[in-house]
Amino acid sequence: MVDLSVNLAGVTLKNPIIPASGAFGYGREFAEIYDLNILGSFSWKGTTAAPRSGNPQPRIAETPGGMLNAVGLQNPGMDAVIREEVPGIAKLFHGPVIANVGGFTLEEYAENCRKLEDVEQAAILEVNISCPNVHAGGKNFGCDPKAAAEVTRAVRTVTKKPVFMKLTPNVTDIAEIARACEAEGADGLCLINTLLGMRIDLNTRRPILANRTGGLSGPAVFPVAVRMVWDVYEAVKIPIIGCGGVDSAETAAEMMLAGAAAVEVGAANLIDPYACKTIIEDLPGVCKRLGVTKISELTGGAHHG
Amino acid sequence: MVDLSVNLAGVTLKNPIIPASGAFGYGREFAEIYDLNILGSFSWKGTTAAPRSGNPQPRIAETPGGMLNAVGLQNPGMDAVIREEVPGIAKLFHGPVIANVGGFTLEEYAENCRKLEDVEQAAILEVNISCPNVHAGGKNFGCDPKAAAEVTRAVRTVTKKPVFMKLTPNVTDIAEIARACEAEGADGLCLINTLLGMRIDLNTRRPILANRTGGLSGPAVFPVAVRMVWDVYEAVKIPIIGCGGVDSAETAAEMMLAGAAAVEVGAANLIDPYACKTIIEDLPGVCKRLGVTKISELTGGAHHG
Amino acid sequence: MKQSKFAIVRTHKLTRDVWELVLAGDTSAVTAPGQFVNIALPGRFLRRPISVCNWTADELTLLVKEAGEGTRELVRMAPGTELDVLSGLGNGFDPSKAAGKNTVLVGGGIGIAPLVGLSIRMREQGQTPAVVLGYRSAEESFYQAVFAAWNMDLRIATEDGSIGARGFVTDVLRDFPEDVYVLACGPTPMLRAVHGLPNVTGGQFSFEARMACGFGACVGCSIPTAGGPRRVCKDGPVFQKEEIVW
Amino acid sequence: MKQSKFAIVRTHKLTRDVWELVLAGDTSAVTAPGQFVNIALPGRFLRRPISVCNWTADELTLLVKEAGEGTRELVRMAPGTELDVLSGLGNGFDPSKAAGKNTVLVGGGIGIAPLVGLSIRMREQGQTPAVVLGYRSAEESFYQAVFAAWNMDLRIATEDGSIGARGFVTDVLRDFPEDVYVLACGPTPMLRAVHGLPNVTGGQFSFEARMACGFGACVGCSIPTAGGPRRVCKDGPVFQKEEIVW
Ligand SMILES: Cc1cc2nc3c(=O)[nH]c(=O)nc-3n(C[C@H](O)[C@H](O)[C@H](O)COP(=O)(O)OP(=O)(O)OC[C@H]3O[C@@H](n4cnc5c(N)ncnc54)[C@H](O)[C@@H]3O)c2cc1C
Ligand SMILES: Cc1cc2nc3c(=O)[nH]c(=O)nc-3n(C[C@H](O)[C@H](O)[C@H](O)COP(=O)(O)OP(=O)(O)OC[C@H]3O[C@@H](n4cnc5c(N)ncnc54)[C@H](O)[C@@H]3O)c2cc1C
Ligand SMILES: Cc1cc2nc3c(=O)[nH]c(=O)nc-3n(C[C@H](O)[C@H](O)[C@H](O)COP(=O)(O)O)c2cc1C
Ligand SMILES: Cc1cc2nc3c(=O)[nH]c(=O)nc-3n(C[C@H](O)[C@H](O)[C@H](O)COP(=O)(O)O)c2cc1C
Ligand code: FES
Ligand code: FES
Repeated sequence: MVDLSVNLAGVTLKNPIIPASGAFGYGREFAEIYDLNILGSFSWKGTTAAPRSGNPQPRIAETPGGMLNAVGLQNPGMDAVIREEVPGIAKLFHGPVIANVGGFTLEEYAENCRKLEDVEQAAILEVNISCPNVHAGGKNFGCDPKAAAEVTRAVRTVTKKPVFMKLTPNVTDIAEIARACEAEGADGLCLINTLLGMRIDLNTRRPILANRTGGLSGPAVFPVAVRMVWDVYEAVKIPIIGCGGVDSAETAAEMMLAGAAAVEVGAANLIDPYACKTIIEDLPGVCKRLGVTKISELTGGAHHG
Repeated sequence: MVDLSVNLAGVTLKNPIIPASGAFGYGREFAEIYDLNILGSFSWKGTTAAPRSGNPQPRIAETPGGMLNAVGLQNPGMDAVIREEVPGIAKLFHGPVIANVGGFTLEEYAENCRKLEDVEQAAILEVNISCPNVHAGGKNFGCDPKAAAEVTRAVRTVTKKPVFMKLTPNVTDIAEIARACEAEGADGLCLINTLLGMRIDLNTRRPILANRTGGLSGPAVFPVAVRMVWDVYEAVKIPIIGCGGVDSAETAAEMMLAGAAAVEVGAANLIDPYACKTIIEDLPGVCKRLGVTKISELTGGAHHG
Repeated sequence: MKQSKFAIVRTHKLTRDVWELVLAGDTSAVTAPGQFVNIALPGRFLRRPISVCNWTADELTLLVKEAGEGTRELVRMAPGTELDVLSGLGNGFDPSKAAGKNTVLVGGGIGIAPLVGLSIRMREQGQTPAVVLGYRSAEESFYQAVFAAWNMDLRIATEDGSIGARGFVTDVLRDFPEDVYVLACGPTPMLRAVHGLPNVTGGQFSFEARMACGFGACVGCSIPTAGGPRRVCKDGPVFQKEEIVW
Repeated sequence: MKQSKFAIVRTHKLTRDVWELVLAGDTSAVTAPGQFVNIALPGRFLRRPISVCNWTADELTLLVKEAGEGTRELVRMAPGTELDVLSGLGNGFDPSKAAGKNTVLVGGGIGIAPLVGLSIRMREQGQTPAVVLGYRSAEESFYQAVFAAWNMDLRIATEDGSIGARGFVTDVLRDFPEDVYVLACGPTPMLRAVHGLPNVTGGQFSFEARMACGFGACVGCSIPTAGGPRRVCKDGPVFQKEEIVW
């Protein structure tokens, strides 16, 4: 028997596999096809204070080995999520949920996290700082260690729940951002969010996405994610949720060897709705092949030896 | 008849297709299978002052839709290249060659470019600033606008040849680096170099590459390259050579619509030795489909309209 | 929704770029005309959404237009090839809402596909809607004979007038009396023009959008509606006339 | 080097994880034993380098060990499947250099493959080298009978002693007289051990490296040699004893 359980800043997950934010809605669509309780956790769709209808169409483009999305943080807003989605989630999933939180000002991040303080299911707050700071000319919070630190501080002071900062890969030095978040009391980190990309339609000669650029995810980004998880693992002591291009138990194990304590799976769910189920079923076999009886032993395994 | 010719800072290429540095050696291997004179130009292997034997094995890893390389700038050194490779190139290729130049200090960049001043074939100097600056703790020149500007200035003052700075994508804001190079008199830019990535071998539990990290290239990076070419096209007036994941006439055209005046093709040559030949043969058809009689009309076409 | 394997039974070229594909597999998830399937293609990351043209207990008929690399490969696959398919996606048309109304099925180009299964089901339920089909030209037309065999009020519009009326489906629809209820599928400009016709007072409109999942998880396909953003893949692809905002 | 299509004629499982593949196609670019081909696999970015085990004017025989996903798929491909192959890569062994010498072919595991074509050519040229083959165990051994049929001085070593001598090829090679000239292919530790044997005074050693192009363009496969960095794919895979540095 392989022990698949992992620990994220005090929160125990029965296994390290977590559907990533934006690829799993609030869980309902997947609950129609499998029992969500097989999952370690799931990260719900990035939720902002106000409801957002997101970007105009088209919002999706295909790329070699991946996809671009420019959903634009469409979500019903934090109050509606707490009122309408959380009770449903409670029925479908009995484990700890990761509440992904977006924001465009420090106040909004703090306010969103405060509202989640009494939401029992939300075991971990995952703070997505790949959002434009409306008070800094739209500069992305996650692209500047100072701004990342400020968001961390803002949410840290309003919640007792573990705070995981979700980092953007579109930076020169992700380890620097990671350290800035750790220094302000982040309990953990999640990386990577999507890489900025673009496709152009030869027929219309215009960018395919109405928003022009979108976020690249899927297997194409996997080696970038592994490298960044490796770099951040060397830079901080807090646990890392590795994310980006994972689509199999093997790639999940690779992400853990790079330093991830748990693994989020995004785009893979969209093209194979059973992706997380399959990965979880395959994990014990991969652990056996690697000769570990506790999967948590894999975390950071590639750094020593 | 479609006019495939393009102009790069005064240098006319018969077509926009250029094998990228590091994927074409000094031309010899490809000359065995096709006449190099079909090419617009080719960019030779990054050449440093001293000969370099590069990184230990393994240096290559596969990724979804791409590959990692950690060749480590293996090359025979500038003197040997000028002495032993340039005469051979002169026999094989009668068009303008792009001389890719590496360096680890400002002095080395300048010295390398000075040596090329009298090498007639070297029509364009392509200055690869994705190299660690040994005088700045190994920080990459291309990751800092100041350092990028300094390299540009150092080479600008020693050569009358057009200087194209080759930018790394591993930065928060590539447009800022591009502007810094333009301000110091760069005649053009080439982007993108490889994205930093890593793969881990499940069997050994260690990074596959002896160098741990390597440069990601191939179709996987194409949307990132298109986005960066787009951003830089909006930021500067000098011509851009677009590079990254191009593997067909269609993707070459897409790169031009994003803003590229010409297109480099790297990894595609390695898995299909005839890649550039096929692309060049397919370009007229793509131009016809897009309704252009001069391919240069495509450059930046996606920005207007 | 069901994920299962379908095998290509046969492919048949209908026009320069439109093909008929028959797939064998478990169609139990298909419950309404106007639903679609999402097909994985080797070497392509995203699936390709294709409307169900018609279905039986063990076969799907699809009409596929070569629109790019993916569909070009799909229509050329050899019989016997197995495809990974998500079936039973989307809401589909609800013909019961058309009962007792002056109903016209309106299809433009490849958007004609779901009207086939829809016609068959409506006729089984004793409804005999009129049908207006729009093509670019006679050469590009397909499945006319299929509709013609059903003895419905069938009208054709072609842009060049090579068969039927010259013009668009809207030019034909204008001739219908007041209070037309449409069940429409076709390119967005067609849907919009039909939606705006004064004599079209109600109906259902099937939309397209670039999709990632096709089953409601990513909100990549959301469009604004009177009731807020709705997913084309899960809340649609068929929307009621009243819901639609342009 | 030639890029062309080869069709799988047949595949045959030899051991738990080693298969024999016969491919039909234009082998004109193959000029020496020890050369390799580089095979494109659908859905994988890089080609897979595989030694030519043997070849005729229109067929290639390969021995492929399942080492990962790519080779696992390759050996399971149906006869008739067409593969995009770069053939005639690398320098190969030069048996003329072994003429008149006390020659031993040394193969370890899947490294035995190129010794097949090499043996055939050497015998055609009147050379009768000894052969030492190393396997993990009898169960994992293959192609023994092929070599045995040639009436050469054939010796086997297995790690568990289940056939031949217990131990490694070096344990067998030690028993040969002075001044052995080897033609060796196998895992790097084996090559290194053979290279270091006191009675091995000359020879040719075939190396492996992770490759991108396989035809000399990327220097991804370079290893240090006495003459500076050399490409395994183009300057090798076979290197002379004198060139090799560890
Ligand atoms: C609900 C629905 C039903 C459809 N029914 C049919 C049908 O019955 N017959 C038919 O021929 N086509 C249908 N389409 C359109 C069909 O999905 C596209 O033509 C097809 O995906 C194009 O793929 P490609 O690889 O050939 O083109 P590419 O342009 O290479 O595709 C690249 C990407 O863009 C997407 N894409 C491109 N065009 C469209 C489009 N028009 N709509 C949605 N996604 C697109 C592709 O799915 C893919 O992800 C339908 C689309 C939707 C959303
Ligand atoms: C010159 C040469 C000749 C070879 N001859 C044979 C032969 O005759 N029979 C045989 O079974 N194998 C041979 N190999 C090894 C064979 O190339 C690898 O086992 C194979 O590429 C593994 O691919 P995979 O997809 O199964 O494994 P994966 O590990 O999934 O492959 C991932 C990547 O690593 C590369 N890779 C992995 N292992 C090796 C390796 N040992 N050597 C080189 N690249 C590797 C792959 O090519 C691919 O790019 C040879 C290698 C070389 C360099
Ligand atoms: C359609 C889509 C929507 C996403 N929305 C969010 C989001 O709301 N908040 C967030 O933090 N990340 C979001 N992401 C990013 C993913 O959570 C994940 O970080 C990224 O996709 C990389 O993982 P993958 O390669 O497994 O998809 C989204 C990704 C996709 C594909
Ligand atoms: C094996 C290899 C070696 C490379 N060496 C160099 C180099 O010496 N100098 C340089 O500027 N870029 C080098 N590059 C980067 C390419 O020139 C190109 O910028 C990058 O690979 C992206 O293009 P692609 O996706 O078409 O390969 C190398 C790339 C590869 C794959
Ligand atoms: S395509 Fe994902 S929600 Fe519609
Ligand atoms: S693999 Fe490219 S030079 Fe050897």
